Amino acid sequence: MSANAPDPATAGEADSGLNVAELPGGARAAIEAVLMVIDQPATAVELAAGLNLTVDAVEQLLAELQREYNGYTVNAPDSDVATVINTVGHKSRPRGFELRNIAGGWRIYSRADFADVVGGFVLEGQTARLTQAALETLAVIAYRQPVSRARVSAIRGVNVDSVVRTLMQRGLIEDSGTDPESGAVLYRTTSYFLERMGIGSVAELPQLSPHLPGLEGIEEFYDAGRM
Amino acid sequence: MSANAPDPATAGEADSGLNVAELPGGARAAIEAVLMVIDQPATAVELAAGLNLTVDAVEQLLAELQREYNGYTVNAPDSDVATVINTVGHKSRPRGFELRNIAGGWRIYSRADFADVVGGFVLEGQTARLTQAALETLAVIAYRQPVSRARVSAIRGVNVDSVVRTLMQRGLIEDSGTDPESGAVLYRTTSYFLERMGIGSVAELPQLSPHLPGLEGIEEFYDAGRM
Amino acid sequence: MALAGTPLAPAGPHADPAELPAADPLAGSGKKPGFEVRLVNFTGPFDLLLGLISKHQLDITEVALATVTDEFIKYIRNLQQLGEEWALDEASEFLVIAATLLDLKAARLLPAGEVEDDEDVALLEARDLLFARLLQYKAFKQVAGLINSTLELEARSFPRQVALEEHFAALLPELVWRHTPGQFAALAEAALKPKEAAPSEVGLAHLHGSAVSVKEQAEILGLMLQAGRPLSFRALIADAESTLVVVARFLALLEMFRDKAVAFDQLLPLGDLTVHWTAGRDDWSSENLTEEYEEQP
Repeated sequence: MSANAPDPATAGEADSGLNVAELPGGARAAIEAVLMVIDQPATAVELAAGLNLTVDAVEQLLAELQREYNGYTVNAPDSDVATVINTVGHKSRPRGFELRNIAGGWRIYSRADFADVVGGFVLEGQTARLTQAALETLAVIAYRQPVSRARVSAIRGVNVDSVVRTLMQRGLIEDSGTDPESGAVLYRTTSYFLERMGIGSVAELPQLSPHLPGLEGIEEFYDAGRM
Repeated sequence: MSANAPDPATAGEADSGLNVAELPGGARAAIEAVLMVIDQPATAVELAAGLNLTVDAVEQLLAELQREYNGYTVNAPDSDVATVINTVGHKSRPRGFELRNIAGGWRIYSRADFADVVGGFVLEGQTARLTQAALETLAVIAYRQPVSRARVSAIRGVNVDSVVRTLMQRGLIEDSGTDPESGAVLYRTTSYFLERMGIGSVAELPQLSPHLPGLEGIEEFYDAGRM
Repeated sequence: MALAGTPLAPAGPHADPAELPAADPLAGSGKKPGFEVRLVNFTGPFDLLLGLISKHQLDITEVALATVTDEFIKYIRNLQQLGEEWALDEASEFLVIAATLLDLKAARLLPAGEVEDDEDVALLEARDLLFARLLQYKAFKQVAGLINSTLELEARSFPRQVALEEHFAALLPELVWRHTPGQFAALAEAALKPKEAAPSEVGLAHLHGSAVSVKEQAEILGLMLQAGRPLSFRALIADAESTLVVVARFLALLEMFRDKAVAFDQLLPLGDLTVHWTAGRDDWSSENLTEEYEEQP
């Protein structure tokens, strides 16, 4: 999932009636909703455009959310939930996540204090090998790059979303922009992939049999069906 | 990356000194921190093993977080941030995200109220509509799984080959082996289907029309006629 | 969840197939509707039938299928006239249902009588089967509508599935990579090769159906007819457990007729065919049959 900011020029028109302040939780919650699911950091300008708010308002809300997540704002004990474990004054405690501004973009991360716990959780069950599904997907991307997930799915006959995420995480493939027609994200292999393969460029990959179908015949169910 | 529970037998050793309750924000925040990095639903058991907590405690905390995100617990006005927009009583308001138990695990989702806003930022992950033919085929597979294409065809009265292929590529159904008698490939729904439906298991699907007389017998009758 | 209480209304945008231009030959003039048009309009013969039934506001359980038969047939005919290309299997489904409907309609035109012979029973079975299939399809169509609305509702919340933070990604064990470029290419070759279609499930069982011997059937016919009474063909095949047996008995009769073991009597064109035994008791044996039916694979 990649974070693509709505084009400020069109976002205003499309959402002309949108007033996030009227939604439950208001503009704060709207910003949270976006921050929780975007993969790439979003700038205050992008957020403002997407939410139909001024940049100033967004920056103020971001700062407030950041403080709130850090457990700074509230000290009032919370009597409603006093019966539940760990609750006394929990509203004033830091949350397990934090809002960070890195190179101008905002994103939610897990809180650094929990790095050990989270790291252990993440590492469990990880293997040093790629699964067969991941290898095949990587092979398709290597020979058909740049290519969208939808096309790789169509070639492999199965959904490849989670495998593509694994390959990204492993640094073997990367985002190479979007398809001008469908808007789908395109993927290509990385220099780390070349390094692991021991070759200098993808041109050095062994030739495939010329009879293999290219991408022309591949059903583009995703792109075509996308609303 | 998948969220795999640490083996309870070894987790204890590795994190023998770990007491998440002592960290800022306590066990609640630790759970939140883990929820920030998983990309697949995590079960209470996995979380408990990873965090060195009892499953009961984790379940209680998850339920509490869920209520809190929904804006249920707290009603105290928050004077510290009264100068910021939309703040009066905001602590009692729903957050922009929610914690849901789907397909057997817990995961953070953006709140549905903000779908229009969030959709602008999240291009991928937006899913194309299914055609009527695909929906009907999916329905038959969901209720009759594991089931062969021939049976689905028999129920729908049309060939379903290409529709089945599309559903496979979308990750909604998968191959579940072959029928020992006919050798036909059998299909079943995936956990991604459950996620998309927001349910824990296929048992939670709504009942098929209850006034269908002797459906099973009929089905065998005309299936037998086809084979 | 709108479908729950809506009787028979086809879900979603594919509302009433009977209202579609294709049902009216004039509407189709000028441009020929393509394959998609048909698929968009309705998703199969049951869908069409349900649409027609709902158009007449009939109760599916009591529906007089005769009233929708004409429209069903007309619809198919129009599609054909418009040059629709039919996939063979799809067309056959439509035709099977059209034929069943026609049968049922024809039965209604006759004076209502007692259920007497096998044909009446078969007709009743055909009707019940059609109803059952229609009801079943309707049920699935309803839950398909529910699934659709649930999917649409659920698509409004987006899961958090973000890339792993870099410091965690750095903790991942170093990738074990043992593929040479050649092996990797082989992997790509295999992945890119067009997939063999999954084994076809088109029923082939009937091709290996138990072999039916014309000779055996002739023996059975001989025993039935040598009892002395003439029998109708209908009676002679009354106990046939499959069409194959009926065919074999028919062939056997032709053989026996040629051997002058039997004679036929038919009072009216298409009337009952009566078979008499004409040979002497021991003048005929199934051994007389030609060999040509015996070399069955």
